[in-house]
Formats: sequence, C-alpha cells, structure tokens
Amino acid sequence: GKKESTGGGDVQESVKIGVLASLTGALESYGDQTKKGFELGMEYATDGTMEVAGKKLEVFFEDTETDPKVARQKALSLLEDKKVDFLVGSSSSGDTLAVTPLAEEYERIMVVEPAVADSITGSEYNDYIFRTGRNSSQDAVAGAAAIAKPGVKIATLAPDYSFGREGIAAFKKAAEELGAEIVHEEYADQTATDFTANIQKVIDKKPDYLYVVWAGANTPWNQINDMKVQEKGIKISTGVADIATLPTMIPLVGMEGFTVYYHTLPDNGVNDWLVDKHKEKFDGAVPDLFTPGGMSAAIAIVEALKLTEGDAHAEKLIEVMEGMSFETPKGTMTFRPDDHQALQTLYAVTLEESDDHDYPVPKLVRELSPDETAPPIMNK
Amino acid sequence: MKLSNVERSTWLYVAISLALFMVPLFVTGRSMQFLIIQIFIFAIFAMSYDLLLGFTGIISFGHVMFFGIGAYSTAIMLSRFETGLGALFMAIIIAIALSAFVSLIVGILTLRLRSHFYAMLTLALAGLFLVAAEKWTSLTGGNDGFTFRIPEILRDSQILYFVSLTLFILLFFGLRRLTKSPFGRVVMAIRENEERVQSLGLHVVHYKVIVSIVSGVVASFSGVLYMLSIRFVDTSVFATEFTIDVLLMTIIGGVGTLIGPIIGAGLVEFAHHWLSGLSDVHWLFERWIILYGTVYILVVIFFPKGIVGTIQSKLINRKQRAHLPRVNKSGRQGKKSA
Amino acid sequence: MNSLLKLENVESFIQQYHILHDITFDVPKGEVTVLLGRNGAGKTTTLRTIMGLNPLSKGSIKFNHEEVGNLRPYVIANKGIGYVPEDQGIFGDLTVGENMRVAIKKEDEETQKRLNWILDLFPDLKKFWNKLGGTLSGGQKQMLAIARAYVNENELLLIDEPSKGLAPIIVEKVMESIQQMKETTTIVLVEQNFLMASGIGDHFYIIDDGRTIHHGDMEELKSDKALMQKYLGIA
Amino acid sequence: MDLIISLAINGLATGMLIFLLAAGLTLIFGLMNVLNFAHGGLFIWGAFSGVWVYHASNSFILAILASIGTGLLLGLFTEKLIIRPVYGNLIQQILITLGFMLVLQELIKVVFGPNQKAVAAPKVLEGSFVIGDIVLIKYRLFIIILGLLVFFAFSYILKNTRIGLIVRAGVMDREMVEALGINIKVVFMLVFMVGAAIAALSGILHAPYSGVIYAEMGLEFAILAFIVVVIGGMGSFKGSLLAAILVGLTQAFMAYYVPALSLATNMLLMVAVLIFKPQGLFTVKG
Amino acid sequence: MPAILETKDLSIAFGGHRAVNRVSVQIQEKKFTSIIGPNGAGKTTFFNLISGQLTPTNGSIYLKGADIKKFSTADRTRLGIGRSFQITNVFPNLTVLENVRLAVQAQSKVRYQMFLHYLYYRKFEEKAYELLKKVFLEDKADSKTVNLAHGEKRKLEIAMLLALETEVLLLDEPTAGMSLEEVPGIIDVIRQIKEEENRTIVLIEHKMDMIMDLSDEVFVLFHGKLLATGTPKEIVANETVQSAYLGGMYNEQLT
Ligand SMILES: Nc1ncnc2c1ncn2[C@@H]1O[C@H](COP(=O)(O)OP(=O)(O)OP(=O)(O)O)[C@@H](O)[C@H]1O
Ligand SMILES: Nc1ncnc2c1ncn2[C@@H]1O[C@H](COP(=O)(O)OP(=O)(O)OP(=O)(O)O)[C@@H](O)[C@H]1O
Ligand SMILES: [Mg+2]
Ligand SMILES: [Mg+2]
Repeated sequence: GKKESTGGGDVQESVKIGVLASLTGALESYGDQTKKGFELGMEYATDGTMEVAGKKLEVFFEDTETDPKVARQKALSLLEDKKVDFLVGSSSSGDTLAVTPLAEEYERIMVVEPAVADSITGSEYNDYIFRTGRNSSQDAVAGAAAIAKPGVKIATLAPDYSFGREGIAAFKKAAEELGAEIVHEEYADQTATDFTANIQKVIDKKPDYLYVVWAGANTPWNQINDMKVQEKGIKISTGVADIATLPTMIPLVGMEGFTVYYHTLPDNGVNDWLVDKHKEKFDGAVPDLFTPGGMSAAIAIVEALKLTEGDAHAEKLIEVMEGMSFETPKGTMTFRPDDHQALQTLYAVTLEESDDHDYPVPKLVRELSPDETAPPIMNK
Repeated sequence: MKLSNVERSTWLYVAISLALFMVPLFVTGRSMQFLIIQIFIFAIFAMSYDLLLGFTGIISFGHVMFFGIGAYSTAIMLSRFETGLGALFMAIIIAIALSAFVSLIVGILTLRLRSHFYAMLTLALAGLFLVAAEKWTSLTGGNDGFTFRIPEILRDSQILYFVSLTLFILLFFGLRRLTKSPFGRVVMAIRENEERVQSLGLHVVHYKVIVSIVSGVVASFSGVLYMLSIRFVDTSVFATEFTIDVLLMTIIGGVGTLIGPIIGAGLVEFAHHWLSGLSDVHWLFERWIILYGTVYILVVIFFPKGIVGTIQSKLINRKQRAHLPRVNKSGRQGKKSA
Repeated sequence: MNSLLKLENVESFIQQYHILHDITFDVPKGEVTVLLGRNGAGKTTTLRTIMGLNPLSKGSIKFNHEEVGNLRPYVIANKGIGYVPEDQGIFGDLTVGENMRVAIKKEDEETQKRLNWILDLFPDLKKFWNKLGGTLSGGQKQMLAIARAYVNENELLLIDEPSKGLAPIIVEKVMESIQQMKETTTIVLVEQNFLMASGIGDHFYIIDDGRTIHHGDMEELKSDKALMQKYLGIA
Repeated sequence: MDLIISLAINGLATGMLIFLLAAGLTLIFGLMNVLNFAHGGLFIWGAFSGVWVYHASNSFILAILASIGTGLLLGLFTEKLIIRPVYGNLIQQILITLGFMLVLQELIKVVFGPNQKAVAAPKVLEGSFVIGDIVLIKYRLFIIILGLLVFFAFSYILKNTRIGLIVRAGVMDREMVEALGINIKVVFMLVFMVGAAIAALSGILHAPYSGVIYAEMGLEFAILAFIVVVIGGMGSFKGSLLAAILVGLTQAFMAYYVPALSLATNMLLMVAVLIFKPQGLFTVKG
Repeated sequence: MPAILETKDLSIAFGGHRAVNRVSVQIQEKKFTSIIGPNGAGKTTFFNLISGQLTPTNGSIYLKGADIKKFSTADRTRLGIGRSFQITNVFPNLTVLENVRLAVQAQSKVRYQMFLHYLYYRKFEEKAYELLKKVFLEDKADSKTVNLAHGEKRKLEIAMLLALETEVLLLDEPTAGMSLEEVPGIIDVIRQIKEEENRTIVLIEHKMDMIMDLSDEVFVLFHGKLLATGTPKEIVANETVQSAYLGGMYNEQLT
C-alpha cells in the first residue's frame, strides 16, 4: 500500500502530532522534560481547548529508548498507523537522524527538539525539518560570547568524539572572531573517570579561562577543584545543564558560562505561565532545561496551524514556518529560512550559591540575543 | 538424494517459509513489516552467533564488529556512490571480504588458545572498531552518524520484506545443512572435546577458523540488511549492546539448535516492543525493563536449555522412553538393510 | 553379627533410567565386603546412592541403624563415611597437598600421624606434594584418591575399584593397608581384580542388572569354580 | 618529574578503584567460575544505598557500612535465587545474570529516582595536599590505602584458610567436595556474599571520586572490571591488582602523552596482552 | 625386520622432573610390544610424546625412518599413529554410535564436506556399528556417552581407536576397570587385530597375565628411563623388575 495516505488535513477533523522522546533509559529525564513541556505548550497555545482553527489536536507520545532502530519503528508506526501530521523529537541526535528522512518521505513536518547535532539542520538537512532546540554551534557561540574578549587566553576541554570536537571547533571560531586566543585544546576519553592528566596540561598552559564542553555523567568538576585550577587564576567556563547536574557543579561556584534555560532567567509572560503551571501540575517542581523546548515546539506547531488555518499539508506549512516568529518561554524565536533553525535567546550566567537550594544556581549576567548566538548556516 | 530421504523437519521449515512469504498479504502496515524485517535481520545475526557459540563452543563478546562492518560498508558505499544496486553489490562484496579477513586474523591469533581468548580479543577489536568509527569522522560521520539513500527498488517496504526474508531463508537452510554435514559433525565434536578431535587426526584450528569466517560473513549480512532497513548509520552499530542482545537471543532460543536463535530473535523483539508499548496502559509498565529482565530470568528457570533446546530434549526423552526396548534390537536392523 | 550398613530393596533412578532395581545387603562391622559384577551392573551406582550422590527412589539405607537415604552427601560423609570414587575425583587445578587439605577435617596430631602413614605407603605423593593433581599419572591419581579417603578417621570406607591402573606392587600395598585398617574401619569394596578381591574380602555380593543376586563368604567362592564360572565368567 | 609523580599517584588511585571493582568479580569469577554480569548491579546498589545513608546521616563511615550491608544482603538473595540454579553453566549464567542486571538497574530508578545523584567527598577527605608542584588529592590517597587494605586482607584469608581451596575444588567437582563432608552450598553462598559486598563497597567508594552516580554506570564499569580480570589472569587476586594498576597508570600517562590514543587505551592493552601473553599478564597461582 | 617406530634419546622434563629420560627404543613392524613400569614411570608420557600431545625437550621420533617431531597430533594420526587414552576421553554428549562414526569419518576424505547431509554417508554408520559389535557395545549404541558405566567407556575407547585404522595402535591400559568376564573378550579382539590385520600394537598394562599372553617384546620403564627390554619371559625373570614393579604377590602367583 503506497500513496493512499499522503497529504493530511483537508477532510480530516483533527490534526495529529507524534512526539518521539527517550522515556526510558539513560536520557529519560530529558524525554520526560520534553513531554511535560509539550503538553503544557499545547495547553498554552490553544488556551486549553486543544483545538486550532476548528480542528482537534491529538498528541501521541512514543518512547525511542534512545535506539535509532526503535525510533524509526515508532516513527513509522506514528506515520502509518496513527497517520500523524507532525513529528516532534527527539532526545538524542541519533534517534532524530534515523527519523528525519521519513519526514521527507512522508512529506510531514518534523520539529526537532531537543537533539543538538549540527548535521540535523546542516549536512542532513531536508525541507521538512524545523528545529526549536538550539544546536551545538549555538551553544558554542553563546559560550564564546559569554567570555571571549580581545586579549583573553582560553584553553578548552571536551570529550573526544564528534560532539566535543565540533563544539570546540565552533567555539574556537566564534571566540577568535571576538578577539580571544585559544591557547590549548584538550580532549579526554568520554568515559574517562580520571582527568588529572588533561587538567595538568591545561594548567601548564596558564590560560585565563578553561572552557569546558561536557556531556555525560562522569564530570571533571571535582577534579578541577581538587587540582586547584581556580586558585591558580584560571577561571572556568561551561554550559549549565539541567537541575540534576547542578549539585555536581558545587566545586564550580563562581564560574562564568552560559545556559539554554533556567527557570528564573527569562523575563516574559510565557515563562511565568510555564513556571506557575508546572509547579501547580507537578508538585511544586519547576520546569527544567528542556521543558521550555518541548513547550516551544508545541507553540510553533499551533502557531503555524493558525497561519494555515488548520491546513496540515507540508508545503503550506513550510511556506508559513520559514521565517515565522513565535513567543516562547525563552522569548521570541524565529525559524531562519535558510536552514529552519530557530534563532533564540541564550543566557550568559555565573554560578552562585543559593539560599533556597543546597546546590548553586545560575544567575543572569546578560541575555545573549538570538542574533548574537546565530550559528553559521551549514546546510549548503 | 531421494525425496523420501528428506527429514520431516525440513518439510516443516519449507512450509513455514512459504507462510512467511504470505505475511505481507495480511500485515500491510509498514511499521509492523519493519518490525518483522528486524526479526529477520536479528535472526540472521543470532544464527551466525549460534554457529559459533552453540555448535562450536566459541564465545565471542565482539560479534557486533561484523554487524558493524556490514553496516558501515553499506552506508558508506551507498552515500559515496550512486545509490544504485551496483553500489549495494559492491558494499556486500566489501562487507564479505572485510569480515572474512578480520575473522580469519582473529581466528588464527586466538583459536588455538583457550576459549575465552577469542571472546576477549573480539571484545577488544569491536571496541577498536568503535573508536575508529568515532575518530574517522570524515568517513563515518562519527558519533552523529549520517543518513543516506538506498536503491529505488528497495525503498518499497514489501520488496525489502521479501528481500530480507529470502536472504534469511537461504542462510537458514544453508547453515542448517552446514551443521548437518560431516563438517558440522566435526564442529560439534570440537565443542565437546577439542583435544580428542585432534587425536582423531583432524585439525581443530582449521575447523574453528572456517566456522569463525562463516559466522563473521553471515553476521555482516545482517549489518547490510539493517542498513537497508534504517537508512541511517552511527557508531552505535559497533556498540556492545548489540552483542549482548544477540547473545541473549541465541541463549533464550536455545544454543546449538539454529532454529532457537530465530525464535529468540522474534521473542526478544516482540517482548521488547510489546512490553515497552504497555507503558500507556499503566504507570507500572513505565518500568517495563524490569519485566523484560524478569523474562530472561524466567527463561533460565523454566527453559534451562533455551526454549527450543528444552522442548527438544523433552521430546527426545519421551521418544526414548517409548521406544527404549525396540531401539536396541529391531530399530538398528532396519537401518542396516536399507 | 553387628551390622554397620544395611541396604534394603534399594531402587534408584538416574533421570528416567531405572538403574538399581533391588539392592539388598548387609555390611558387618570390621570386615571387608566386596561387591562383584560385570560392567554396568550397577556397582558404582550403589556406592553413589549410599553416599547420597544419586537419589534413592525406594528402599532404605541404614548406617548405624540410622536411615541415611537421600541425606545430603556432606551430611552422610560427616557421619563417618569415606569414599574413593571410581573416576578418582581429583581436583586437577589443586596441588597434591591442596587436594589433601581440602579433605582433612581437623588438623590434629592424629591426622598428622595418619598422613605420615599414608605418605610412607605412597611415597610418590610425598615426592609430588606440590604438583598439580591434573598432571599426575593415572596410578598416582588413584593413590591420591585413596589417600584422601584414608586421611580422616572414618567408620566406613566405600572404595570403588582401587586397583585400577595401579602397578602390582602398589596393589599389594593397598591390600596391606586395608588389612591394617580393618581394626577401626569397615570397608565396602568394588573390585574387578579378583586376586585383590579374594585376597582381602570377607564376604561378597554379586550384583547383576541392578539386583543383588548372590552372596556368601569369600573363602567359599574361591574354592567353588562353578560359582565363579556362573557369576563372574572366570574359570 | 613532579608531573610524573602526580600522574603516577593519580593513575595508581584510579587503578586501585578499578581493583576494588574487579576484586569482587575476581573472587566470584576466579574462584567460583561464575560470569556474574549482575556485578555492575551490585555495584550501583552499593553506591546508591550508601549515598542515601550518607546524605541522610552525613557520615561516610555509616555509608560504607550501609553499602557493605546492602552488598551482603543482595549477595545472599542473588546467590540463592539467581546463581544457584546455574552453577557450572556459563551460558545460563550469562542470560540470567544479564536479566538480573537489567532488573537491578531499573529498580534503582524506581527506588531512588531516575536522575543522577551528586556526591561530595566527606569534609576530611576533600581537597588536596600540595607539595611543591605535586598535587595529591586526599580522597585518592584514601582509596589507595583502602584498596591495599582489601588486597592484603583477602590475600591473607585466601592463603591461610581452606576456604579458597574448597571453593576452587567445589567448582571443579562439586560432588566430590560434598562427599568429603563439606557443605559446599553454604561455602559458595558466603563467598558470593563477600564478593557482592566488595562490589557494593567499590560502588560507595566510587561515588565521591567521580562526584556523581547514575544507574547506567553499573554495566559500564562491570565491563572494565571484566577486562582487568582477564588482563590479570583469571582468578588471581594479585593479578587483578597489578592489572588494575597497570590500566590506571596507562590511562593516566596515555591521556597526557598520547592523547590521540587515549580512547583506545584499554582495548589496546587487552589486545597486546592477548597476543603477547595470553595467559594473562600476571598469572600467579593461588 | 625394520623398525616402524623408533625413538632416540627421547626426553621430557616438567619443571625439574624428567618424566621420560633419554629413552631409545625400536618398535618392530607388525609386532606386539608392551610397556610396563611402576606408576609414574613415564609410560603414558611416552605415549603422549609419540602421539604429539606433548613436545619432547630432547630427542627425536621416527616413523618409518622419517622424523615426525614437528608434526601435530592430528598429522601424526593421519600418518598412522592412533592411540587410546588411559583416562577415558571421548565426546560425552554425543551418542556412542556418533562417537565412533566421527572416528570413522575422520579417517575418510570428507572431512571438510559442508554441503551434503551426514546421513548421506551411510557406510560410515554401518562401519561404526560393526566396530561397536566387535567390542560388545552395540546395545549401547544410542546411549549418550556420559551415561555409560566405566567399563563400557573403556570399550568405546577401543572401538574409536580401531575406527582410525592406523598402522600403529597405542593402547593405554585398555582393560583397566573392565570386569573379569569381559577382559578375555577384549583380549581376543586385540589378539585378532594383531593376527589378522597385521598391525603394530603397543600396549601399556598392569595386568601381567595379559602382557605375558600377548607380547612379542616388553619394555620396562622405571623413573623415566628404559630399565630393561626382552621377551615376556626374560622380563618376568628379571630381578630388578620383580622388586621394582611386580612385588611379592605376583611372584607367589608364578610359583
Ligand atoms: N548418568 C547416567 N544416566 C543414564 N544411565 C547411567 C548413568 N550412569 C550409569 N548409567 C547406567 O547404569 C548402569 C550401571 O552403571 P554403573 O556405573 O553403576 O555400573 P558399574 O557396575 O559400576 O560398572 P563398571 O564396572 O563398568 O564400572 C550402566 O548400564 C550405565 O550405562
Ligand atoms: N603435564 C604434566 N606436567 C607435569 N608432570 C607431568 C605431566 N604429565 C605427566 N607428569 C609426570 O610425569 C610422570 C610420569 O607420568 P606418566 O603419566 O607418564 O606415568 P605412567 O607411567 O603412565 O604411570 P601410570 O601407570 O600411573 O599411568 C609422573 O610423575 C607425572 O606426575
Ligand atoms: Mg563402576
Ligand atoms: Mg599412565
């Protein structure tokens, strides 16, 4: 059976959305955030009606288990069995890349959130992909904007695989444009537990800053502290991730870095709504790193449908979504027409002790505007 | 060979194979077909593993490297060159050559030593392949991986189904014959008592190396098919988890039975799919992995030789009890006069 | 007669195979009882059943008038029964000394005395004290298996074909040692070497197809050619 | 020179930690011939239960005791229900212990929540000594001492008691050991419990070292421990210690001098050992 | 008559212990040679050296004049040296028939045949069955080998050796643990092979009556060294042999 089911929308009563996320396994807390954010986003954007332009919105969540094979199978099931009009997801770049070609094949819009790999909107780009999540390069540009100034000497530490290498490459470019000098690049085994040799090398180079890109639970923070890096006059800078990781960053109090989101940082109505609603619904818990992302994805979809008046045909949607701006908990986002990457605000922060928590929290230094953090266009 | 000489089980398998060709008539959904294709793929992978573990008694902890070799050869050839059948054909040739070469080397290095050396060396090599895939980003796309297109004709889900099924059936009958050939008998004897095979005048290492090559090549086919089905590659195709999965499939079904790993593959894929789908039903099932792990434990307790292995030995016991007096006297006579 | 071990209508299955059908015998204290019978008759299975290594399906096994059938092997062993298995049961990756250490229950002077006596009996064991059990010669393994059973003070010893693989001169020593031990220890012996069996046996039982089919005094058997021909196939 | 000493000490500490992790495995794998994939599960349960007590009581000593207790208890349970039916059958061991590993790992999330947990070293062990340019991290010195303690304690026990012999004999021929009057079931159970307790201990010790614990670390570290056991020669306590130290040192020095290959360190080490000295690098009897 | 098998200064040491020490012997073609000696004298080790299970530290082995020291166990079997084992060493989970069938197949040309069904080679099975009959084991043909009684395993060991059809047969205590009743039958089988098939047989045994009965020539090993050679009568009369090996009981028997 081919062809019969292409194009949705016209006679259908409802618009269906399939959300792929890691709901179990190592990334399950990310998936959980996306899921909660998306649900709240639907509620916010439709004023609780779950309808847009007279059409019901139906949402299906599927667990990718952080396995590209499962992701693809679930996506197929969403596309074929549930006949969804949109795909959203997912928590890992691998899962996402296994699905994006299906978006093209079935001519359905896929809103990527929160997978970060540049290639999703870069070398692997197709017209059906829009990303509300920020990408690695945006992180890097933000990281550079937070600390790079003429004359500043920076060393870097990152895990030794594409995520780390590309992140540093993008950072280096951005930082050098801002006049800083990269004096040393250090890469460590991504599963390493002993970072002393790497840190030692950084210390030897006597930089002003040590910029760290890290993902994974085996963090180098304790050892950076134990080796008295900060006492030696080297300031640490890194991206602040979700709340669960904040306690591990106790040794880094005082560091200057950036973050994608922390619930106290944005100053806008959407975020206020999100924080309140989230606390109300989830036992007083505040939204976390990827909750606003999930919400943004939902808002983007609803806004686009408003513009097409409920028409879920991909061609129509692409037309209105390219260049579309929409309000999110992180301020105004805009899908850049060239590569469909949402330009968005990121936040320069310092990590400070807090009276309310037994872990440090990020304090806003300044908002990094969407233009300031715009990554290079990489799909050409 | 006369038809009357064909074992009864062969007819059964032929019938099942034919039935499998009918499946797309009933299961038209592409996602279900995708799931079944995955079963064929992992059944092939698991059969290749059974040849090593079940028939020859060689444990490998890095069998995934052959899967990965098949996968990357396909992905790279199809993305670098025109996405025609020619490129696919080249990819298969490369996969075969590379996996044969690797298993030859590993075999020669370790198969004359005690059995766990093969396990450990393959584990190490699979690890090195993983590192290589991660580091050689210009070729492999590193950890992020890349997507690619496959030959037009294979994009149709039905056709891919038939292609996978055909390959799977061919390999099944091929491997079955191999295990029932004189060669296969020797291989099973090696599992039992290597030293004694040696003193029967047979070169154990030759047999083991050949098995290791056949198994590696067959495994690489599953990697090729896997790529055709998901059209995306990243370094996870070298992940130890795959080896563990295939190990479990083989054991659950029953080692040394060939049909067991196939059932194991089906069971693992379905149990996985079904249990993870249950999370909508009740919040308890969000922790479906607990149930999944429990399935393994229960299988060991209730099917200690694997599902097929346990059933087989029950059947054999019953048969023996029924025929015990006869086998010795008249049973043998019949054979000799034939 | 003071009976130490008494088997009555013992039946035993291994998996689904009915191996012992009806074993009945009586082992008088302080004497050597020999079990005879052709290959596969069930002699080894009988000893293993006494030791608790095979399930007892029916019948009773009494040791010192106490039922021991189906107790765990270590419980039976600790009641004072030693066992020399047919296949020697040497721990191949342990040295001779370690093999002995595993067996020794208490390290006292008495044991030391026994050990010295054993090492005089089998000087090879002394010589190869630090050698891995697995590298011993067939006969040396047999000696070690016997030594392990001798080293503890046991009331009853079950010995399965001790002479197998031993040089004639050693067989003789083993016979002597059994004679010496008779004072304190009762012995059940399975033995194919008729020279040995008849040399030290006091009674014999003949087992065939899992049944005890005949018994009597050893002296009787030695002189009764017809009996020997009938049950043992020797003229 | 200072640098080399720094690297060496840190490598040594990593090695010691790996040794503690491998020690339980060596004991169980080496003596009992059980390939216990659930080892990683025991490790994370030790870590999580210990950290829970640590955070509740603020006492690291209590935490250590708690995790040892957890280890013993889990060991008892695991041996009775999971391992006992599969002694001597490698294949069943793989399946059942992997299944149990999944259960243990997922249960962690049910009991302690799915998020990673941050753990700081106790105050006395925080920070480092600085002697000239040499930085000695206190917690690592602590681990080195504790690791040596465990090593010597166990070497002594294995050498001077019959336990080691009985277990090894029991693996070769259970029946015969029973026939010699030894209750092998109980012996196996005790040994397994002790092995599980060391695994749990290494879990709690690992927590402040890496600063964070998470459910998935079990399998990751179990594989590392397994590699060390093989490099050291199966079942040799001394071998495992030396191999673990070798791995720790190699990692430390490779990361500094040949960073390009540091990803592949363990694998290369294993390949080298297998090709040049397949019996294991430090096969020592006993 | 030429020597089919010859050793020159054959030695092996384990650690410091010389288990076989400069043994030079000639084994005559188509003769029956026996090796006796106390436990641990090095008899089995001597077999292991000849059949290739062990590599000598010193000395050489010639088969029909050719040095075979470099050959593997498998090669030596193919060249014509077959052996049985003192400790039964077969395929425990295969049936008895299957065990022998494998030995028959090993001898054939289809060792690497992967494409035809094994039952296609029916003559292997028939031959295997014949051999089982020869050693009186045919009624156990379908039993799993682990389930055999000790004596039955010894018979299987012999059947498998016969299946190899090698020119030289090395028998390591073939009748150890076999019942009184069955030993004569097995001795007959061995004698029959010697007489009808004209093969070279080397036997290790501790049963002196058997040695006396069958042997053309006897070697005595003692502490790894060749102590004496001669006809059975000469050997039994040798006083050193008597005191070192036979002991008093045997002498009583003789007189
Ligand atoms: N595990 C088993 N499974 C099935 N049958 C068995 C098993 N063990 C023994 N048997 C069978 O039980 C019978 C008795 O065996 P057992 O070993 O007791 O004989 P035996 O009298 O000691 O013989 P031998 O003198 O050869 O040692 C034999 O026919 C043997 O084949
Ligand atoms: N692999 C080995 N490693 C170390 N020592 C060995 C090895 N094999 C044999 N030996 C030793 O060599 C000596 C000779 O052993 P061998 O088995 O040849 O004796 P045998 O003459 O066959 O004795 P038996 O009549 O008891 O079988 C023994 O002392 C034995 O311990
Ligand atoms: Mg017996
Ligand atoms: Mg011998």
